[in-house]
Amino acid sequence: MEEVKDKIVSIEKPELIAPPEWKPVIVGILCNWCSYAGSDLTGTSRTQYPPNIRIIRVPCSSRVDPWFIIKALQTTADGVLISGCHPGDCHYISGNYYARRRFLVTKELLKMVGFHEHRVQFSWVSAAEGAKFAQVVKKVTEDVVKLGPLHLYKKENFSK
Amino acid sequence: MSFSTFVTDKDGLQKLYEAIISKHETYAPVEKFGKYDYKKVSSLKECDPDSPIAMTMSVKPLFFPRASKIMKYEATSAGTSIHETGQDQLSGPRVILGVKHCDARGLQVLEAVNKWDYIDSDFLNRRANTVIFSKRCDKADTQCFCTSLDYDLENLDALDVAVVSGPGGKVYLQARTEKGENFLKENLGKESAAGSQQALDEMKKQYEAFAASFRLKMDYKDVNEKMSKRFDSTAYEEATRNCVSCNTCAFICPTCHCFKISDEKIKDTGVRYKSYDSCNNVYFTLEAGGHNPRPAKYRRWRQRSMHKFVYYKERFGVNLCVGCGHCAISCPVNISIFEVVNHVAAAPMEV
Amino acid sequence: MKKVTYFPGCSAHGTSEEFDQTVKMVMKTLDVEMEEIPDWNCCGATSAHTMNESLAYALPLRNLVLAEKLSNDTMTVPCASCYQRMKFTKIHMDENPELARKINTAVVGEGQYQGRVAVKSMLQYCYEDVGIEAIKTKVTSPISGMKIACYYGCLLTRPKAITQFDSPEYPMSMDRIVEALGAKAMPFDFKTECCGASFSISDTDVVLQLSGKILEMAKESGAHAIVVACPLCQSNLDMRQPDIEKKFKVRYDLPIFYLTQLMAMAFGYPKDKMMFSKHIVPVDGALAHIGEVIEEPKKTAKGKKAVKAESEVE
Amino acid sequence: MARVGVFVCFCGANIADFVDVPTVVEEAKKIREVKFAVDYKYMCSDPGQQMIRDAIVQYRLTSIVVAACSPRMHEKTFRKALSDAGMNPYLLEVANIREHSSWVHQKDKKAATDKAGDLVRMAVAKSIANEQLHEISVPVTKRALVIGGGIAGIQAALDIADARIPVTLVERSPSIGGRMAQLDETFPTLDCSQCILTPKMVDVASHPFIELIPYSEVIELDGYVGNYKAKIRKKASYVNFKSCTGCGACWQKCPVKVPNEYNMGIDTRKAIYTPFPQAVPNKPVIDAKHCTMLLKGKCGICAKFCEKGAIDFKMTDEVIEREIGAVVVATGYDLWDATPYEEYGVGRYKDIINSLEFERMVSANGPTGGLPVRPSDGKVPKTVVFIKCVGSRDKAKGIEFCSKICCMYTAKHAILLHHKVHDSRAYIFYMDIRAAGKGYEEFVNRAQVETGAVYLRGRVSKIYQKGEKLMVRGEDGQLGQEVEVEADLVVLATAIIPDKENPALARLLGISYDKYGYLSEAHPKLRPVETAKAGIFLAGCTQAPKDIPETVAQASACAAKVCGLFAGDTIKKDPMVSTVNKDFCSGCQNCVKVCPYQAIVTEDIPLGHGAKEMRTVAKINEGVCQGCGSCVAICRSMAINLAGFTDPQIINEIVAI
Amino acid sequence: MDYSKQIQDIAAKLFAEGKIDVFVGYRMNGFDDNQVPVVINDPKEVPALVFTEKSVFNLSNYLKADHTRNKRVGLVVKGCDSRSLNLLLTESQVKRDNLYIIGIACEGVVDEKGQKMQNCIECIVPDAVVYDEMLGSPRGKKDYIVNADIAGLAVKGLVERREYFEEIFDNCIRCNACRHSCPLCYCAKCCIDQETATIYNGSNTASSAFHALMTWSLHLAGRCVDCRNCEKACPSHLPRIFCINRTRR
Repeated sequence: MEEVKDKIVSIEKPELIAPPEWKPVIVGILCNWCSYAGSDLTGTSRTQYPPNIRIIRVPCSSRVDPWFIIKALQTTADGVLISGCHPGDCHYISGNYYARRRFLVTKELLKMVGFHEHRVQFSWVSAAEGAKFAQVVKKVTEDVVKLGPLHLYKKENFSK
Repeated sequence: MSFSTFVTDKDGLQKLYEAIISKHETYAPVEKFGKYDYKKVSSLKECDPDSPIAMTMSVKPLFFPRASKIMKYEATSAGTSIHETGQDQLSGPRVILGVKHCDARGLQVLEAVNKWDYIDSDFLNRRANTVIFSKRCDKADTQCFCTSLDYDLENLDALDVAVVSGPGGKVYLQARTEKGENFLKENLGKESAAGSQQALDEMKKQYEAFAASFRLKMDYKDVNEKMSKRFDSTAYEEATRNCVSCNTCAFICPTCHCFKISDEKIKDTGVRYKSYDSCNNVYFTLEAGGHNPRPAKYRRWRQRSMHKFVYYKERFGVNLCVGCGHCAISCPVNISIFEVVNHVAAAPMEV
Repeated sequence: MKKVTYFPGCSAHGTSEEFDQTVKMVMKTLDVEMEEIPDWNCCGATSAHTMNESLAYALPLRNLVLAEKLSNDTMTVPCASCYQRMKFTKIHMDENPELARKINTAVVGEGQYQGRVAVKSMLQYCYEDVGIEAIKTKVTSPISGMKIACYYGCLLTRPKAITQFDSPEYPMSMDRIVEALGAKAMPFDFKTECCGASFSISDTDVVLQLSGKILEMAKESGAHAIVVACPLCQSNLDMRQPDIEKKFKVRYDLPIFYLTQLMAMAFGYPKDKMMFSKHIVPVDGALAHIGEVIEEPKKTAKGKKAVKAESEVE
Repeated sequence: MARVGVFVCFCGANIADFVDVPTVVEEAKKIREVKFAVDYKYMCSDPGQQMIRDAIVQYRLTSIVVAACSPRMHEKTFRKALSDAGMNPYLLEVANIREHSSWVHQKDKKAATDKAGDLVRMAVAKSIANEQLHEISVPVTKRALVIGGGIAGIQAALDIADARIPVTLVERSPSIGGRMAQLDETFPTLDCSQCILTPKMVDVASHPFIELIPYSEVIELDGYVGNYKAKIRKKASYVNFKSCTGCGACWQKCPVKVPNEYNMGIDTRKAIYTPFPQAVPNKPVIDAKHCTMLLKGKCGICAKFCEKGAIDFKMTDEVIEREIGAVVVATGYDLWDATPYEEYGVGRYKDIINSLEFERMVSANGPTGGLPVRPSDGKVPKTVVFIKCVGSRDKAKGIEFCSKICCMYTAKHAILLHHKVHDSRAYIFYMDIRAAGKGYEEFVNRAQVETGAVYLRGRVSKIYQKGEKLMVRGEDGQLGQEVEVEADLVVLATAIIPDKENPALARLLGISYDKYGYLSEAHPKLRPVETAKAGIFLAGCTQAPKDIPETVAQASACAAKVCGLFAGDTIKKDPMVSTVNKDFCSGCQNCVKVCPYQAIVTEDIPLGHGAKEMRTVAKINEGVCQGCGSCVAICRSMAINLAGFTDPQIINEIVAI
Repeated sequence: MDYSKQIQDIAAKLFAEGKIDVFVGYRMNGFDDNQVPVVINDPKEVPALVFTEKSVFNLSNYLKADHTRNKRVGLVVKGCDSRSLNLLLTESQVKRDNLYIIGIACEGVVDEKGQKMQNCIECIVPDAVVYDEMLGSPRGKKDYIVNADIAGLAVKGLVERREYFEEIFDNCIRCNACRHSCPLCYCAKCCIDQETATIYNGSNTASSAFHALMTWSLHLAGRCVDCRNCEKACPSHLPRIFCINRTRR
């Protein structure tokens, strides 16, 4: 039996250079009514964006538990994008306001413990903003590529 | 069989330590946030083998890690394949400096359960390949009661080399096992050999002074006997009412060995872990159907106390508690298992 | 004692010298110390802003940077054109630090622009920083009896996004100051109408038409004089008045005062200090009205607003 | 163990051109739980659906993943396929490999294929945690509440009531009728507004299924679709409607004069008044803000003259409660205040009026007896300038949107002016003429030809007074010239804005509104009548500017929706709602605070099995819950889960990437 | 600051009047001058009660335990303790009617070495905010001081902060003592112990510690009252308070 010596191998380690084959994985959690619809519109209008994002649909950005962000960063993601309706446009009246407050705290905390603020990004994309969604994804992807892979200990343990 | 005793002074000991560290894979207490934990060291400067007992964590994780991988597996439609885990980094030959006597006794006690129905070869290997340097304390801490238990602390053979301070800055190194004997011979010059009666006398004197410094003393046999008859005593409830069930006692105990198994899976790959559990946890041995055998705090305390002082003794002939007092020191509300068992023993018999 | 940075601009040292002089007199009475920017330069109002954007920013920026070297928080500019250029530059520099950095390289020798100093026109400074009440207390010889049309011109309140002062269409700040001096500010619809100053040289006919309209409406309102706070307005309305009268065969006889001239008069300065001699249209006719009692016009027939106002018991 | 079937769609070439579909299928087959994976040209087609149905039976599948277009597109289709095969429809997951992969990564087939594989894997992982869900049915109270008694509210109430469903109609003012009752004639047919409206008003009053509560406001709405409870505050009218005969002696004698709202303040009414002669109910009310008796305790003349003794100064506000199943909101519109148009001198010149004031003037029962006059001197105007788009289509000063009806009513005004003052001339400044509607273009042509109205395409830049006249200076865009019109009267077609109480009402009802205050429909195209809150519908100008026919159509649509909702005894509802695991709930009640629908209440349950001691836990009313998941994320104990989007489902997705 | 006598009197009176079933206070630990919490349900034990500047532990933690739930409890609270008690009240965990609260106008407590605790130096509301009876003279509200350590950490670079926290996560043994000693962690079953939702369901790894501590921080964001029960309980002496205070809103 191997002792688990999974020191937290760098949350952000600039000295670790990404291997050439590395491609970032970005988890996108989108609200069903605005941002998911917006991302559909991006597709319908054939606006191209980097293929690194994996989209998860939730009913409302307020459904997003900060847990998801932490889990994503710990398991599969190099970056997380959360997107909901514009403030005031929430399908569920006030959900995105709660979400916004919660994300501010989450972001603050992640920044405190040493994550680069570009790892987790939030945006407001409406159902009509297909082009904006593509821009947002592009920006997030570029930011994460600049930061390099997120070597959170967990992945080390699971690598084959 | 008797082993040799060597004499040196403080500088000599430092030099010996340095030599060991440079030659062998060495672990020693390293301070972090005011608490000492055993870590691999590369120089004497980073560690303190004389760390205060109250501030030092148990050495147990070097033999029974807080978490270890049992196996890795991959589950696909082709079936489930099991992969070996990585090399056990704790199984190689190594030396541990600054172990406390009680702590070392803990390892010895644990050997019994690890050799029992399932033979935990990892634990045994790690022990077999380790040379333990243990300094006998000069003074007991407020919560220590190691001398009151069922083992001979003076001549403890759970450790390989005992370091005992003598008068005038003398330091005696006494081998207690063959492994220790060989190790000392390899690493010490002949000039320091000293098997004289004077040395033994001075060591005896040091022990007596040490034994006299204890605040906590008890009659082990009496307590053990009385406890086994007071299973239903309400004294448990009284003594542990202010416990906050925080688990700390079990996690820092040198002899607690309950563990839980957990799986963590990402994509197709999973890892099975073995990690510490604590009987003070509400969910300890919670059954899948929802039944909790020990929902009340005092029942978990009873389990803990009985296991430490009665059950283990019954099954393996040794007392599980080694009297190190770590639990009482770390307890946020200073509950001492010493007080609990004595309180129970002193309680009237249930009719 | 307030202190304020003063950017006179070229006209104050030329055509509108009387403006400059009266501003200084008025400010002294109002307990404001004026500190002229040392080594100020052209604001670029004439043609720079239509020819070269960078230059249009750089010229005022140098003045702004120089102004920041003085300790005052506010810079006041009498000339409306200068004011417009300064404020325009300031707003754009503050909104776009990147641009500010770029433009600043042109005047790097003078220092770094910080955006510390507020830019205000003389009118704005009197209205906002000094205040109507303070002006009222200084009035010793009110100019009551005069009916005055206040003409703001195009640059003092427009565009709103730049000037951030008063209403762009129907401003009232100057009217209120004039009333504070004791005169009657007449309702005047052409307060911010174009006077055609930009065509002053190239197409005088346009000026005559536009300025003529302003004069006509001022006369219509019953005013004895027009008051302005801009050298260009003054020169256009004053200097072109005889031409306009000749062209449209009318007689307006409306002297064009600077606001500060009237203020100085009300503050008790002697008439000969006002440099009225520089005016084309004689001022005496208008000034003769001082002291007259103005009768309130009788109420017109009951309009709907009157009915709307209050409930009443029969 | 889960047995998942994966169905990958080519979507013709839409997916297959940019994603290597067979590879995706092969990848899916590697997943442990996947027992069957296949591709097909069009999964949504009948044969495609048949494949799913067959595979469910043949491979004993426990959940289905369809990799195709967006779930927003065909989720319903595939769910139906599942239920046809006897499987719970909510065991379906859709991997969106078209909008999210093939269409957006057209330049990199490998990356798109990889991504599609990941999306399928995520969907499979999620589907493993899917649970069988069942539609929720909620009982219905068959009574509708209509808020607002204008033409929209009247029409909706009548249509619903005609279906033998009881309606409660709440109107803020003393009489129903609304804005339409203020109009003289209506475009494009010029039939008299009163003549077509009043019969409907009378119908409302006499309809056995309509309960009319005038002079009242909705102050509270609790509950959820089918089960609302409304509180209505009936303002004290100080007149006992039962004994009042509507004779009018009271208001004739009342000495207090108050600006008349019905006539836009052009003339006065009394402190006790009926808004207009045809009011329904035709009973006077006392305006407590102006009545001297109520203010100072002196007067009481009306009471002296009332033969029936119907005046009761001690009357107080009354709160009426009604249990209802659906709500129609029809609060109508207001006119934008044009004061920001300083260059027009709005507020300075009395002879600048707005269209509704003009409408009242030309109305036969109006304050001037149907003749337009100048408010300043009472003279009949000969030259009238109409300015359209004042505040509308003006981002800088007013509102960005087009108010829609101004083009038509201004044309109507030109015609009416011509009818009333034959020697008059109308000048109309316009930006565009938007006359889309049956007979509308013809109507505008008629105004131009018949009345000689001068249509000037351009904005007015300034209005100033010259003598008695108002000089309107504008641009004639067609000539490219500046024009000045010497006008006697200027009429501004100011923008139409929603009732200023709309935001407050929206908050009270729990529905959303836009930045202008218009109440928001659920979908601008496909659900223009519903709101995001089930069971609340919108009619008329409360949703957007509309003319009368459109308002009536929408009102009738509301009625159809309400009748549809009430067709059965229960309402079916999406099962994606939150549920509380009471064992884990610690009763902190944070969820109660965040729920936007007040769907969470608390209940007391025994501390343990058979224990007498109680503890408080949250309880979700699944009828109210709309499934946003706010409560799930706020719950620290993780005691709440949202069906269809549970934590295990989402975590599974994250981990499967 | 010694209110031992008063507290003994009050407790005795409450027991005598039958107003409480349980009293939660402090007693001497019996061997040195430090104190431990004591839960009394027998009036005879009342004379053991003490209160001095050594009364460190936040007693509102005991209100979430079984033997005080639905019982009438008398307890002693300092400023910080009362704030957490207040939160328990607003989050409906205890019923105000069941409590008899002795509030202390706290002058700050000292640690085992006799040094004033850092949180006491930075405390802005030293007086109990909810009480039935107040001991000592209220000291009023003080100005907010940013925690010196947090302020120090905040100005550090990303990498330094990351290294600092890596140490914390690596040294955490995941005993969850912090959670159990926190008065605001009262959940019936902590989310990180729930099998359904977590992939870190019990392994004592650093990643699991990261996960647990981050979650803990998020759940206490804006709620932490800075009583430092967690720090007192931590066997590894980890300064995890940083996590929390930083996200306080």
